[in-house]
Amino acid sequence: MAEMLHLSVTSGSDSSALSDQSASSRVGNRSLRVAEKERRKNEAEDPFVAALKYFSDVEAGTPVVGNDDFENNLVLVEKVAYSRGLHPEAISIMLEFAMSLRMGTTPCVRILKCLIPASVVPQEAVVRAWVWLTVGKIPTSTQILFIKWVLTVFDMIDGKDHLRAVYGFIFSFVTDENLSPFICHVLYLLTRKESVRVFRVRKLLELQLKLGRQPYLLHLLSLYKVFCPELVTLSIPSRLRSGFKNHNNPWKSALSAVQKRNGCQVPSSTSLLFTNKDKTASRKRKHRHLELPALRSVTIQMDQTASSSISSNSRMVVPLVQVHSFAELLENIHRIELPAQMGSLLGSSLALQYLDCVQDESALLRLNFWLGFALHEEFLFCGDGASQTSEEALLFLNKLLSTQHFLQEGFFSSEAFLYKFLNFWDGSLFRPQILDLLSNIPVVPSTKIGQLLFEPLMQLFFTSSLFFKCGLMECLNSMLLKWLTWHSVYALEDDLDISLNSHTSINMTLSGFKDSVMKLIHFVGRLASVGLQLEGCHSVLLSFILDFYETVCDTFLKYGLPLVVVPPPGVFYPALMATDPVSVDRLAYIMHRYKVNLMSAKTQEKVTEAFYISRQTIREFNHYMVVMVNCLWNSKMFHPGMGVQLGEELLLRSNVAQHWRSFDLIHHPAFLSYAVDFHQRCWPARRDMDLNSIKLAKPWSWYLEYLYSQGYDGLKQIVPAH
Amino acid sequence: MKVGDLSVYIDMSLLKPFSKLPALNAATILLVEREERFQQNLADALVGDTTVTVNVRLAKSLPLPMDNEESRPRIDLVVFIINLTSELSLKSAEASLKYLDPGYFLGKVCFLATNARNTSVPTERLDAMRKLAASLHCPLLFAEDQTPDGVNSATERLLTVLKVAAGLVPTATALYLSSLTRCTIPPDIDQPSFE
Amino acid sequence: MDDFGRRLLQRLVRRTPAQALKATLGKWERLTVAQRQSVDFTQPKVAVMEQLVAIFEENGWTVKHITELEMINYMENANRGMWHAFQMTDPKDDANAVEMMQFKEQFKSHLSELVRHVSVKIKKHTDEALWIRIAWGDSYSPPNHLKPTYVVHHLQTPYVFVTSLNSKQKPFLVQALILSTGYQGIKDANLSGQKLTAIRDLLMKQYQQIFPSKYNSPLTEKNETVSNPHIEREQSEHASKRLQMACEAFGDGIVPQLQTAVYKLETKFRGDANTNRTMTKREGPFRCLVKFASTNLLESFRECASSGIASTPVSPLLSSITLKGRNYFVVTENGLPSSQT
Amino acid sequence: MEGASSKGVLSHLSHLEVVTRSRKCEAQQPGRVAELKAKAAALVKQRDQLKAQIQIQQNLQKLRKSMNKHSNEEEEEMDEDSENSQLLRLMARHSHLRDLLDAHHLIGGYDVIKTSQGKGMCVSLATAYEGVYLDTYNLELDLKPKLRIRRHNIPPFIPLNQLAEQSNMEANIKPFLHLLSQHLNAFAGRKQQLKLVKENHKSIEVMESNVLCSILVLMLTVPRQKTAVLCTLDYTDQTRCLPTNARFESEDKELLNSPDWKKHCSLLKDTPLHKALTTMKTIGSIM
Repeated sequence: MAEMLHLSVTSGSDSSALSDQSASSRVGNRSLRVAEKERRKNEAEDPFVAALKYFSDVEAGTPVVGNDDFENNLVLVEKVAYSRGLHPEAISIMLEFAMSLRMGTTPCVRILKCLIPASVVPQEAVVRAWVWLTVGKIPTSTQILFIKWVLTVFDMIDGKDHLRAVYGFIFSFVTDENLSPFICHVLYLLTRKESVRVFRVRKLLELQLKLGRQPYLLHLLSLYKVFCPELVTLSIPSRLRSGFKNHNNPWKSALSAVQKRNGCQVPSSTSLLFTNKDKTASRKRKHRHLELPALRSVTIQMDQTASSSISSNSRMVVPLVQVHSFAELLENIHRIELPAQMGSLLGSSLALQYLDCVQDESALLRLNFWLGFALHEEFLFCGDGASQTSEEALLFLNKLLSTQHFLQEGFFSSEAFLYKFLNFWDGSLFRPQILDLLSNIPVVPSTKIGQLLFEPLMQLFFTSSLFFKCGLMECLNSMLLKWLTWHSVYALEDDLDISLNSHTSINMTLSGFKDSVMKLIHFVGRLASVGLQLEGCHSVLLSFILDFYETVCDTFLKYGLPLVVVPPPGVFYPALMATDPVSVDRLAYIMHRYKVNLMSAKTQEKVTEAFYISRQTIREFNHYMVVMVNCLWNSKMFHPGMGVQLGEELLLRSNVAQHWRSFDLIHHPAFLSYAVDFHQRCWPARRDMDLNSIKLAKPWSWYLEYLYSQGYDGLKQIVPAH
Repeated sequence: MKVGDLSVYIDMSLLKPFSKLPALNAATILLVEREERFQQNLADALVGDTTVTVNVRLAKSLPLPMDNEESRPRIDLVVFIINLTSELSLKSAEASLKYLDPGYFLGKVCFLATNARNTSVPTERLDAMRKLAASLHCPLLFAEDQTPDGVNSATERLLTVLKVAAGLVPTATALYLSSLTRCTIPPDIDQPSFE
Repeated sequence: MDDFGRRLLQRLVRRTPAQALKATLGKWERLTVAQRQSVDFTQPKVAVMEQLVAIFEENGWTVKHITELEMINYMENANRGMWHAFQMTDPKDDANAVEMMQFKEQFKSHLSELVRHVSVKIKKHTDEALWIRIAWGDSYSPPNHLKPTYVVHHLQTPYVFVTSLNSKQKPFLVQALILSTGYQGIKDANLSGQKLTAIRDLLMKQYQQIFPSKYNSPLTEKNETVSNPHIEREQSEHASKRLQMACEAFGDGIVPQLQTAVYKLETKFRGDANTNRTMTKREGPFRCLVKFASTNLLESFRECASSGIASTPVSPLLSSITLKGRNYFVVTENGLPSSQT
Repeated sequence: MEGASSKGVLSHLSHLEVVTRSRKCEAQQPGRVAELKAKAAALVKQRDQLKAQIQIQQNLQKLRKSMNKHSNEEEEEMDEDSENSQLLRLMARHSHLRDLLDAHHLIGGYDVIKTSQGKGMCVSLATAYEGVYLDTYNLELDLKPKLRIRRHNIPPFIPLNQLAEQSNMEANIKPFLHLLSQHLNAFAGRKQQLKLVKENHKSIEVMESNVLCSILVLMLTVPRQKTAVLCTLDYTDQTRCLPTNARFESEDKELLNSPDWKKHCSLLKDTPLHKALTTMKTIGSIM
């Protein structure tokens, strides 16, 4: 509850920040400065200040044991820290005091534990602390505690540049077996392209030889590999365990409490103090472990101000847009560091647009790295089912979706993720999102489509509820739509070779594409017929299936794909015999569209050898038409040569009078009510109802007119010309 | 710590699918789970179905004790619940399998795996699980036992299979359905998802 | 009050939570009601400390009184430090007739004979337990009140529970105990834990044990989880049998809260030769240490056994924790824990 | 933007699914009611059965009285509704036997059952004082290879191993059990007495006692002159719940030398403590 409330608050603040970045930022800064001054003023006579003073200039070697004013001061500081959090100076003073071991190692831990930042952590202090780490004789456990602290407050450090300046220095700790897991984590967060060097890679590889394939090393290496694939040659395993745990235990509760409090008090101070890179860094880390509440306030801002993340760099970009060409913007994108930046790209349409038009392999690679990693961490290797229902996961998926809809294509990392995930899916977890993601996947080569998609989907489809079945139908329909649309967009005139994905270099021949589409259609046909059978021709399912065939029947005319596939009997007959008139009508419409497509295909065939429709297809189609017309108009149901054959004596035994009529437009269960209604309107005087009298020439045509007037145009389309 | 269920059965009788007559508009499902955790929730959810009367029998492993042989109705579907985070869970299921009449493997057995997405699940165990299911031509369902939604969907999927297996769906038979849903060993898609 | 007194008091105040401290002062008769109310426990420890010091000084109380306070405090929340159990053996005939007064003076006299500087305080707790606080000194230094030894003993029982006793002082204590309780020997009971109550209950059989009986025990009813007529548990009797066994082995209801059980194996390594040849080749016992740790060990064992995660009947190695009342075992070649009980 | 729309459809489908599910749950409610009704019915049935049983029991009492009386009157009592009386007579016999069994327990028979397929046995010893059943103690014994105590819940201040030795248990268990139950009963008795004293005699302060209840020091006060008398009882023989020795201490010696206080001394030795104290109270020598 509290979190939700808090979320709303921050989002509010963000929207304000969003509305007009430049102005609000200035205001924010000013207000912040004012607030800061305020705090100073009323802290002038504050004993807390005195306490800080004590710690800043207590001389080295003062005994701790039985030292009461030390005790008192520390208690004071702790009290403040746990209630309000410490402001930057306080942090630097205490950190300095602790790490310099001025009063020995005893108070060190206790102080580190109470270093709860109110707003930010001055990076200078952190850098100094790192230096102290080498100077003093700090016990390993305490060293680790310090690094954990750095990791916890990483997103609150007001800048990373100086830290990056001492990257090499920090890297030097990696050889310490006790520290290296944590050091690797820090490095992971600090690494940028230029910090990847041959000797570092070599060092890490050495370590790996020494310590074995430790996940934290692998993670760092995989990151290095993304930056400089040429330097890192080892292969990273696909099932990479989550390398870095979150180490915020000592501070977790206190930090979140303080952030809650401050979050509502001075939102500007938090929201604006986080520069672009911090946010994204936090987002990235967040998606390694969503359960990290301490940083939520930070990260949630991230989520809402998805576009403010870009806005803050659009602040410097936008003027350029007016003046210069995309080249400038390109630079800016590159100035934004990767991959920490990638998270925010997801949310920001601008960045995506650039990304889209920039054919920048590496940028996409990095985005995909980040994405694939996040997806994996969240949905394939979650610890003890913690994050299953987490809001963040949902937010994240939706964001990803909107991004993909924006780009109108899926990321291949998400595609790869889906292929894995389908094999573990229970069919309900994040169903809308997953199905939607699935509908975005680019065309799958017909050789792999079976195993990657169809097999897992089959199992899910046939074991799951009606709603899942409908959902999957919808998903496959929109998948087909996208494939076709994409084909119609990217297909070149001489349809020999078409690049499958605007960014990836996988190529696919037209025939290959056709195969894939055909396979998909056949697969759906199978699902549809058996699904209808299992669900007793449920009309909702049927309507979703007909949706699909409405797409299929127009492949040639609408999308210029020379392909016609008619529905299987398992779909046709249930639709024909459906109890609701709409389905029958839609079937009629679909058959009509088939007809039109085939006709035009024929003519095409005459002109150019565009493609050759198998006689088989045409035969099937004609057969369906015959059946339909005979059954609905000519009331020749069960006649020899029709689809549905029944033994004569059986029909007799059923003693249905004039059984051949029982499915014409008058007696068809779907239309019977209309027939009755028509009858009453036509002959209001008549007591005894004789529906057959409608069959007479005149009333028949009236009846048909009546039906069409009810909106059944599909029927109108295929009414035989009398 | 020595582990393994030592409860010894004297009678090693097979469980037979057709040794008894079915009850009217009723289906019986047998949930076999070593931990006996998830099965209880599932059972509660399963009996909640109003369209048919569902009888649930819970067991830790097979064979079932002889003494409630006559009280036991005909079992239409045997579900092995396997917690993938524990090797033991899989092993005990494997051990239990041999107390089933071959008739059951014509679509009346199904595996339900939990915690598949957990970090602590080794790839080998997953593969072993799939191989087992595939070799027996049984469907392998995955379930999210942690969340209520997960339990619900697992329940509904089991009901879908159960109704067919109990012959309550006129247009389908257990064997037919299993031919559509049986587990297949997927190719190891080993392109590292981030690279 | 001298500086040492301050330190003693300070330590006492610092290491006890405010509420416990309040309770303790309540138990302590010396404080007047007014004084008790005057102390404000909401303020930080340091301030509380100051107030107490003031009170102590105005009444001219000294270390003696502080130790008194400390003792009460310890008796109230005894689950601190590491408690070790000792068992006295072969009692004389009058062992059962020993009563408190004589024990008190005997113990004091014996101990002061053995050690020059020692201060002993004996109090009787509500549950008939004798609490003994010993501050050890030696022939040169005065008793050190900063690290006293606490001994808890129920008269007429062979068991003694001791905390923070170092090996140098052990022989003295042991001798004094033997002499004043009318036993002839004493040995380590191989039972230790942070909770005094736990090890006491375990040895004094003050927890609910389950025994096989011809009437079906309440356990079986407890085990019943029939939620719905349509849900049937096959093997339910197996489950109840498991529960029965588990409870017979580890007790029912709230069991003594042990934290650890340690097994020191000194056995021959068994295992097929080809896999780890190095292990099988080596002669001499194969030493290793198995340690179970939990916040409530017996409960978790019971849970394991009853839920079938662990095998039933429970392995003697585990059941002998309650059976023999110990949590440290040396397992020798014959497989079973070497029993000195 | 058909992407959005399709998402709409999908999430709507899930929503629908949730709705239907909840509907099912509602449908269950009446089922629940029926369940409760059934339960109520069952309970009523049970109550009636119990009533019937009470009825039968009363008949039995009558019957058994008559059985103990001469048979001849019984005949004429019984000849009406004979098939019923047949049953009743059997039941009477049965309950009679059960009473015998209980009696057997009281006179020192033990509840013994075999454990672990006859390799061990479990004895349970019930303690009682003045007809009030107190705690029950259990012993689990191994029969093979030799008779030894495996497990028990007897408090440590009962010298179990000593008793086992001195009554050499391995040879014959009966005397051991007898001795043990004596100890236990005595202990239970003493404890009970102490409890009663604490409950009924608020004016008397228990100065000292111990877990074994083998030593007891009481503070008595003489009514008028309010002199305190310290009464020490020790129960050296732990198979008895009466003190082997009782003595008084007080500052005015002549009071203690007075005859009725001498009497009190002997009184305490051979009557249960709480009773003795009541009598002393009634006499008026203590308050």
